[in-house]
This record gives sequence, C-alpha cells and structure tokens, in this order.
Amino acid sequence: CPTGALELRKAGSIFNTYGDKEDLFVPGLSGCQGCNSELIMRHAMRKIGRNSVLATPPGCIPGMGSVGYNGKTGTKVPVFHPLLTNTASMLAGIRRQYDRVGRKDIVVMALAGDGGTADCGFHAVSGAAERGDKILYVCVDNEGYMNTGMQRSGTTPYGSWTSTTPVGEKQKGKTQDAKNLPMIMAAHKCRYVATASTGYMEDLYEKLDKAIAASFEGFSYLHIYSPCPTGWRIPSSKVIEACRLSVETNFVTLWEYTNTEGMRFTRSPDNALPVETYVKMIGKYRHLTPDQLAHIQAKVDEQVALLRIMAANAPPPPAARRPPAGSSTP
Amino acid sequence: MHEVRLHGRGGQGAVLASAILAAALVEEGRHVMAIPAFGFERRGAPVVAFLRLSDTEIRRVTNIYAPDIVVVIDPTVARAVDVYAGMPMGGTLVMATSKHADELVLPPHLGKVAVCNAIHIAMDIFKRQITNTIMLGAFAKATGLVSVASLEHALAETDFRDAGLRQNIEAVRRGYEETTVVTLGKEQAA
Amino acid sequence: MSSPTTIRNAPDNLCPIATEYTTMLTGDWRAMRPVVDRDRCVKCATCWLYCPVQCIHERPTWFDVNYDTCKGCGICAEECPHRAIAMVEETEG
Amino acid sequence: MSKTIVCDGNEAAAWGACLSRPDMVAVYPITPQSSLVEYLAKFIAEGKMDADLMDVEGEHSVLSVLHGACLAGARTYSATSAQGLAYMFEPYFRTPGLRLPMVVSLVTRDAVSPTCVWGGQQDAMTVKEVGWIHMYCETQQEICDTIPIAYKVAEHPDVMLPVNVNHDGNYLSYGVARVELPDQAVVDAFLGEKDVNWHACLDPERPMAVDPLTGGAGGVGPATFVRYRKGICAGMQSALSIIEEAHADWGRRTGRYWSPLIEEYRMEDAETALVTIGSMTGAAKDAVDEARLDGHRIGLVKIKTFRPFPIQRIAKALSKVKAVGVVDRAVNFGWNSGPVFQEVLGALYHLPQRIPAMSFIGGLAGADITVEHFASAIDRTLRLAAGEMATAPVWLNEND
Repeated sequence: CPTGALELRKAGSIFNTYGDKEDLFVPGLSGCQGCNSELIMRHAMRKIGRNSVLATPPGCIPGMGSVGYNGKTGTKVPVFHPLLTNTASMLAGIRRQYDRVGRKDIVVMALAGDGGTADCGFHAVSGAAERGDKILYVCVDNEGYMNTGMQRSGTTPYGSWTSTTPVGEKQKGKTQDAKNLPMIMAAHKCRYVATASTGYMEDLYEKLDKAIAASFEGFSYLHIYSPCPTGWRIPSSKVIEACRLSVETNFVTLWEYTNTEGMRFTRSPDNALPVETYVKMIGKYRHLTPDQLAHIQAKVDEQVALLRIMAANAPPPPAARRPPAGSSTP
Repeated sequence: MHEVRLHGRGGQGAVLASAILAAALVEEGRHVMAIPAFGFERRGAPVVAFLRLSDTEIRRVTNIYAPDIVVVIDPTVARAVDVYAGMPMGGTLVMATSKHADELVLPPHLGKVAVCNAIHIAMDIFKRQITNTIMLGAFAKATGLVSVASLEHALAETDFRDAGLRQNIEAVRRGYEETTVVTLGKEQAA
Repeated sequence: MSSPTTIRNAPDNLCPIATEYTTMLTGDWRAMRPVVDRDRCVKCATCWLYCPVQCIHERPTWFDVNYDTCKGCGICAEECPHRAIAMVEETEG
Repeated sequence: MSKTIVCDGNEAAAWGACLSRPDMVAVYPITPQSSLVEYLAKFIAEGKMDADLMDVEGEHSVLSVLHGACLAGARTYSATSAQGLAYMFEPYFRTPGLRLPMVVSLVTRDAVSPTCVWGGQQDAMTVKEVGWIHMYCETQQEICDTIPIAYKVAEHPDVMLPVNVNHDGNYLSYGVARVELPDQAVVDAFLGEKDVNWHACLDPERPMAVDPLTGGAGGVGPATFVRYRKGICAGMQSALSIIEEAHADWGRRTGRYWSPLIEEYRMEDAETALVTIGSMTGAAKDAVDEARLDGHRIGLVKIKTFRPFPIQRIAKALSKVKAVGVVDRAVNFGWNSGPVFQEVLGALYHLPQRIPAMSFIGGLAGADITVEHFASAIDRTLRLAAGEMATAPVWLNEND
C-alpha cells in the first residue's frame, strides 16, 4: 500500500484548507495525460491566489495553453511568456516597479522549466538571486526539454535516454551527470531554497508557504522534481508513484535552506531503497547496464553525503548580522 | 579658430584638462569642441586630447592634425611621441619642463614657446606629479585665449576624484604666474 | 507617485494580449474512464490531491469526476487508498 | 531656468534621460557607453534623478528587466553599444512586438570581428529591421534634446514603439561641447503624464495574458499574426508625422528646432548632393561650403530619422540633383555598399528619373572622416554627375 493512514489524513487536511480556493487555470489545459507540471501549476496557483503576476517561460507550462493561443488565455491571473532566457530578469523589473509604487503585496513569480532555469536562462536566475530581487522562482524540473521533443538539459541525469542522448551501439543515454541546481542556488545565499516533490504534497504546501513569504524579502527558489510520463516513458497513472520512489531511493532529496538557518532535510535520507527500485520503473533508463546503474547509485550516495555535511554544519550564529541600511541583500 | 593638441600620459588628466579648458572657454562665450584621441588610456601610456575653439559655431567633429597650439603637460612624453607633428608655421608650444626656453631644442617654425616647471609646482601642491591644471594656467599665460578667472570657474564645476578644488585653483594660478613666454619671431603664416 | 492604470480599449492590432478564457475541454482525450465506487469512497481527497487537471469535485458523500475535463490518466485510481476508483474503457463511438 | 554646461555626449545623454524622469534604469557597462551609465548611477546616488537603478548581469537582462518594469507601468531607459546590443538582441527583437515605448541610447560602435572598441555604426545598422525607431544625433546638444523627444514619440498612442537615440561612439560619446540643459519644468510640461502600459500590462488589478502564442497555419492564426505585424508598420508610419510634431513642440518650448526627419543644407539650388548621418555631418557641411567657394553647386541631406525611413522626404530633397554621394559609417556586406546608401537608392526609386548614386564608407572602428575626406567624396560625386560611373563603394580611410 503506497499511502498509509498518515498520508490519507494529509490529503484531507489540504483539501479542507484549499479545496474551496479557486483553481486559477481554466479547466481545459492541454497538458499530457498525467502531466505532473499541470498538477504543480494548479496547486501552486490555488495556494498563491489572484494577487500575483505569473511568468511561464517557453516549455510545457505555456505550451499547454496557460498563456493561451490566438487571443484566448488559460490563466486567470496576469500571465506572460518571458523569453526562455530572461524569466528572472523580467520578474525582477516587475517587482522593482511595484515596490517603487508601494504595491509590495503582489507575488511576482515564475513557473519555469529546468532548461530555462539551469541552462540558457541561468544568467538571469543567478543575477536576480545575487541582487536579492524579491521574486518567487519555481523550477519544475522534468529533466529535459520535454515540450520540444525530450532533448537533454543540464538537469538530465546520467544514463537517461533523451532524443539528443539516444541509445545505440556507441552510446547509451546521457554520459554526464546532472547539475544540482538547488544546491547552486543555496550557494547564492538566497532567502529561501527548497526542493519538493508532488509525491509529498504536504511538504510541498509547507514549502510553498515559506517560499511565498520569503519572496517578499529576497530571492526565493523552489525546485520541484517532476516526472514526465511522456518523455520518461512511464504510464501516466504511475507519475505519483515515480515521485515517491525517487525520494525513497534518495535519487531526489527533500531539503530546505534559509540564509539564517542553513540547510536541513525535510525528509530523512536514512534507510533509502536501492536506486534500482526507482530507475527500473522509468522507461528512459530501460537500457542501463550494470555499470551505469552502479554509477547512478554512486552519484546518489555521493550527493547525499555532501548534503549531510551541509545539513550537519547548518545553523550559523543565531543573530546573523543585518546588512547595512540601504542594502538590498536579504 | 584655434586648434589645440594636449599631450600627456595616462593618469595625468590631459583629457580632463581639455574638458576644463573647454568649460572655461564656454564661460567666456566661445564655441568649443574637445575630443580625446582614443587608444588604450592606461596609466603611463602617452595620451592625446584635441580641442577646437572659435568665436563662431564649430561644426566638424574630427580629430586635429595641424594644431596651432600644442600643450605638453608631461616633460618626458616628447621622448615617446612627436609633439610637433603637423604644427604650422608660427605655432605656439606650451611645455612642462624644468628647462629654460633657450635650452630646448625646438623645430625652426615655432612662433612662440612657453615653459613652466610644472613638476616642481605639482610636487609643492599635490605631492605628486599631477600637472594638468598647472598647465592650464600656463596655457592662459601663453595664449591669452582664456582668463584665470574662467579657469577657476570651470574648476569649481569639475569633479576631482583625488585632489581638491582649492589645490587646483592654486595650481592654475601658479601655472599662470610661473610660466615664461618667449616669442620666437615667426608669425603665423595664415 | 502612482501608476495611472488607465483602462482603455487598446486597438486589436497593437500587442497580443488575451482576457477571454480558453473554452477547450479535454474530456474527449479519454480512452479510460475513472468510475467512483460510492460505497468505497471515504472522501479522503487523495484523488483530488493528485489529479493533474483538478477535475475531482466533492459530492455530499463521495468524490466525483468531471468528465468534461478528465483526461483519463488513471492517477486517481492508482492512488486511491481504498481502491474506490476503477478505470473502465470508454465506449466506442 | 535652463543651464549651460560643458559636457561630452554621454553626459548629455544622461542628462536627457534624467530630465525625462524614467522610473527604472537598467545598466551594464560597455565601451563607449560606460561613462553614460556611470553618470546615471551618479545622478541617482546624488539624488538628482528619482529612478531605480538596476545594475544587472548583462545586456540581455538590461532589456529584460525593463520589459518587466514597463509592463508594470514604468518609464524606462538604458544605453548600450555593439556587443552589448548583440547580447541584448533576443529581448531587443521582442520589444516592438510588445509595443513597449522604451528609450534606449545606442552609443554606436563597430562590431567585432576584427576586435575593436571604437566608434562606427555597424551595431545600430545591423538592427535596423527590428521595429525600433532609430534617430541619429549630430551634436551633444541634439543628444540631450532628442531623448525627451524620443519619449514623446515612443509613448504617443498612435506610435507605441521603442526608440533608439543613437550617437557616435568616441567622437560624440567622449567629445566635449557646450550643452544647454532645458529646465525640468519645460521637459515635464512637454512630456506630460506617462502612460506606458495601457495596452498591455501585468497587473493583478487588470489581469490579462500578455503575448499568448499567436499565428500558425490554421484557424484565426495567420490573419491574427498579420494584424500585429501590420500594426507595427502602422505605428512606424504614424511616427513620421509625430516625430515632426514632437520636434516642433520641443522647438517652441526650448527655442531649439532640430530637423526631425532629414535636414537639407544648401539644397535649394544644388546640382549634386551628399547624404550623411550622425556626427560626420559637421565636417561634411564644412566641405560643402568649401566646394561652394570653388563654384560647385552642392548641397547636403542629413538623415536624422532612419527608422521609419523618411522615403518621400528624401526623394523630394534629392529630386533635382544630377548625382548623389551617400556616406556611411557601416558596411552592408550583402550589397557591397553602405547601408544608408541602399536606403537612399530605395527612396530614389520613387522618382520618375534615374539619379546616379554612389556609396562612400568611412569612419569605421573609430577612423576619422575629415573635411578632406568629404572633399574627395564631393569630387567623386561631381565626376559621377558628369557621367563617370561608379560600381564599387569608395572606402574613405583606405589610404589613411
């Protein structure tokens, strides 16, 4: 049984709190069957509400019609297509202007993919984080350019099949490891950085709460791991199961970072299942050799070890020095 | 119209001096166009700035190739560049040097030479070899094209990153007072 | 300083904007239809929590599916802790 | 009260921006623009200018933050050059389509390679077809005055297009001259209330989707896309008269009347003409005067507004001459000529007769175009008028 009584109670509690809140997307968005991005979008905006401005850079999120086609929109809040490369910058400009005119309560946010965040748009994300621009940046990481036909990105894991890291005689999937973007964002000393998974909705909701609050103080970054049934070749009904197994095997770790309390795991990485349990259910890993699998397991272990060190060394001195007046650094 | 070329080294403020001179000339109702010759303006490298002044509108936005006045604010830069290049018959040289005018080896067609021991004055005032504003005083004395009062007014409008206004006013005044002008008798051809 | 948020009718050739909602419905994408067993449903809301199109809605004693938008992904049936949802084939036609 | 200062073109641009009261200024330094953004930062730090300064990580983000700010209601300003413009190109291309009335100074510079950091108009000429209005300034004073004029044009409801106010790198950016700063109240009255996002905004009080996918081969897509493209063309054409009105209005308020689209110099009885653009024009006028002293009836047409291209004005101005020499500070590689030359040829096609024209290219990568260079160009144009044909461009600095 994948869900115990505890998880069941959590679903009810989220429903009781948010079930009446408005779904801020139209009923008919053209995400694939079982699309986890669509799930994230609808929950996130339901939580955030109408006093927001939403950027959805090119990818599945606008691709499913959230910014609409030919004069019709799919979103009930102000929404726009930034460029793939400039999401964080455009948001920073919006936020600065609204701060300037005293409208400081608007959530200025992105629902962006991994490509526009980790690859070609990274300069903008890094720049906005360094400046402490007060925005909420949600990266929906489906490990590649799923909207344009499943090409590899900087967050595609080692060994993964994609349309540009195919499987053949001479090469079997991606030959490099993924970059760990949330760790990079933690190194920017953002106001808030967290990882989340839709397999752990209560955790996701709590992190959204914190991320929204932090976005009024500085750069707030939420990285949500998001299996793509189409691009990863998993049955659409198995998406949540994939989420859960990715976490239970430590392939995905759930943690949060603040610049005052450092890093902490929000779900213990102890007693993890072998990573094989996860990858064997994902079609894009079907070709893995034992060596490749061993490499993935080693990288997972290595990453968890590093995170443990960071978490163990976490809390800095409690009364962190305040930046001088006039500083925009959170 | 007069065409002026300033020679110095990067970091001595030759370009800033041309801008201050431009402001002083405008103060006196003249038209100006000052253009720094552009290269790699690194500290110590030879630097050139151009300035045109006229009582009527100046339209051309071009470099200067035949300056009737040359101002050399660094005593050693003449070793590296031909400061007399393009000067017409009867031109004026304003030179920062510890030498007397008659000790200088000058080309035969100069009309006037003015010398100022600017380094000595700079060490007095700034404790460093900054000669640009001193040589503006020397320019005023040598050419009579601008007054010390106008230069002082222009200085007051200038942002100095290092030295203060009071020091620079003193620099202009001493530059003016301690410049010796020698007419060489060659009148301007034109 | 306040920003003048003048509401004017912009000409329709100026800049692509949209204020009307898309009316597309995705119910006809479905090959398999989730059917809720009302006796088994305990209203735990798990189906609602994980439904990507958020087409689950509450009835007095059970959770129901809006078939206008349900794409038939099967997550609700997979995740239901009480096996209260079955995926059945849509009829041909 | 207006105030006289003596400053270089970059400071003049910074003052023009300051007087236009932008809300948001985004900057990234690049030669020869750097001192311009340093002036802006200084004005803001000293409280002379009430704008938010965003020092961002590159030109791509410079324009991007301004897109966001503009859609949130801000009047915006920035400046760039050459490689910065190239890096900015992705959001640059997008700006006219969103009809964002921004003003960005291009401190024109030649583009690599060969590596160079000096003036030239290759950068601005390379982006002429994107939908930005382009105005080229001749003097420091014109830079200072044209920036407020540019806002007036950009924000006009019948235009709603971004404007580049261009000035030549090195010769104008660092060249120092007298500049009359208009009184703030005069500029305020000239510009009036800003309203930059009435047509498209990102505001929870007016929720809308900005820039949904548009086009495609079916349904309403093709017609919708065409409608927006034609809208930009219509805005450009409206701009021709609005640029003239704005310059006239500026003249009435400040006493300085700049030629808004083209300036005709000694064209009344001209038999041949030079066409110039930007800061080269002053030396060209001096050369025209000298040629006139030698008895040649030559005139000059300076292009101030390059986009939209004032086709009719140029055709009319050149309708009576026997030959035209067009001097460019950039290269059109595909036509083996200067880019302005090609534009002038297009305008001449509107005349019934065929007027021979030839292309001169000079002032690349900081090279000087002197009065002597123009004298040689005039000489060659006179020979063209006399029947000596031209097939290749003349490279003015080839033998410097």
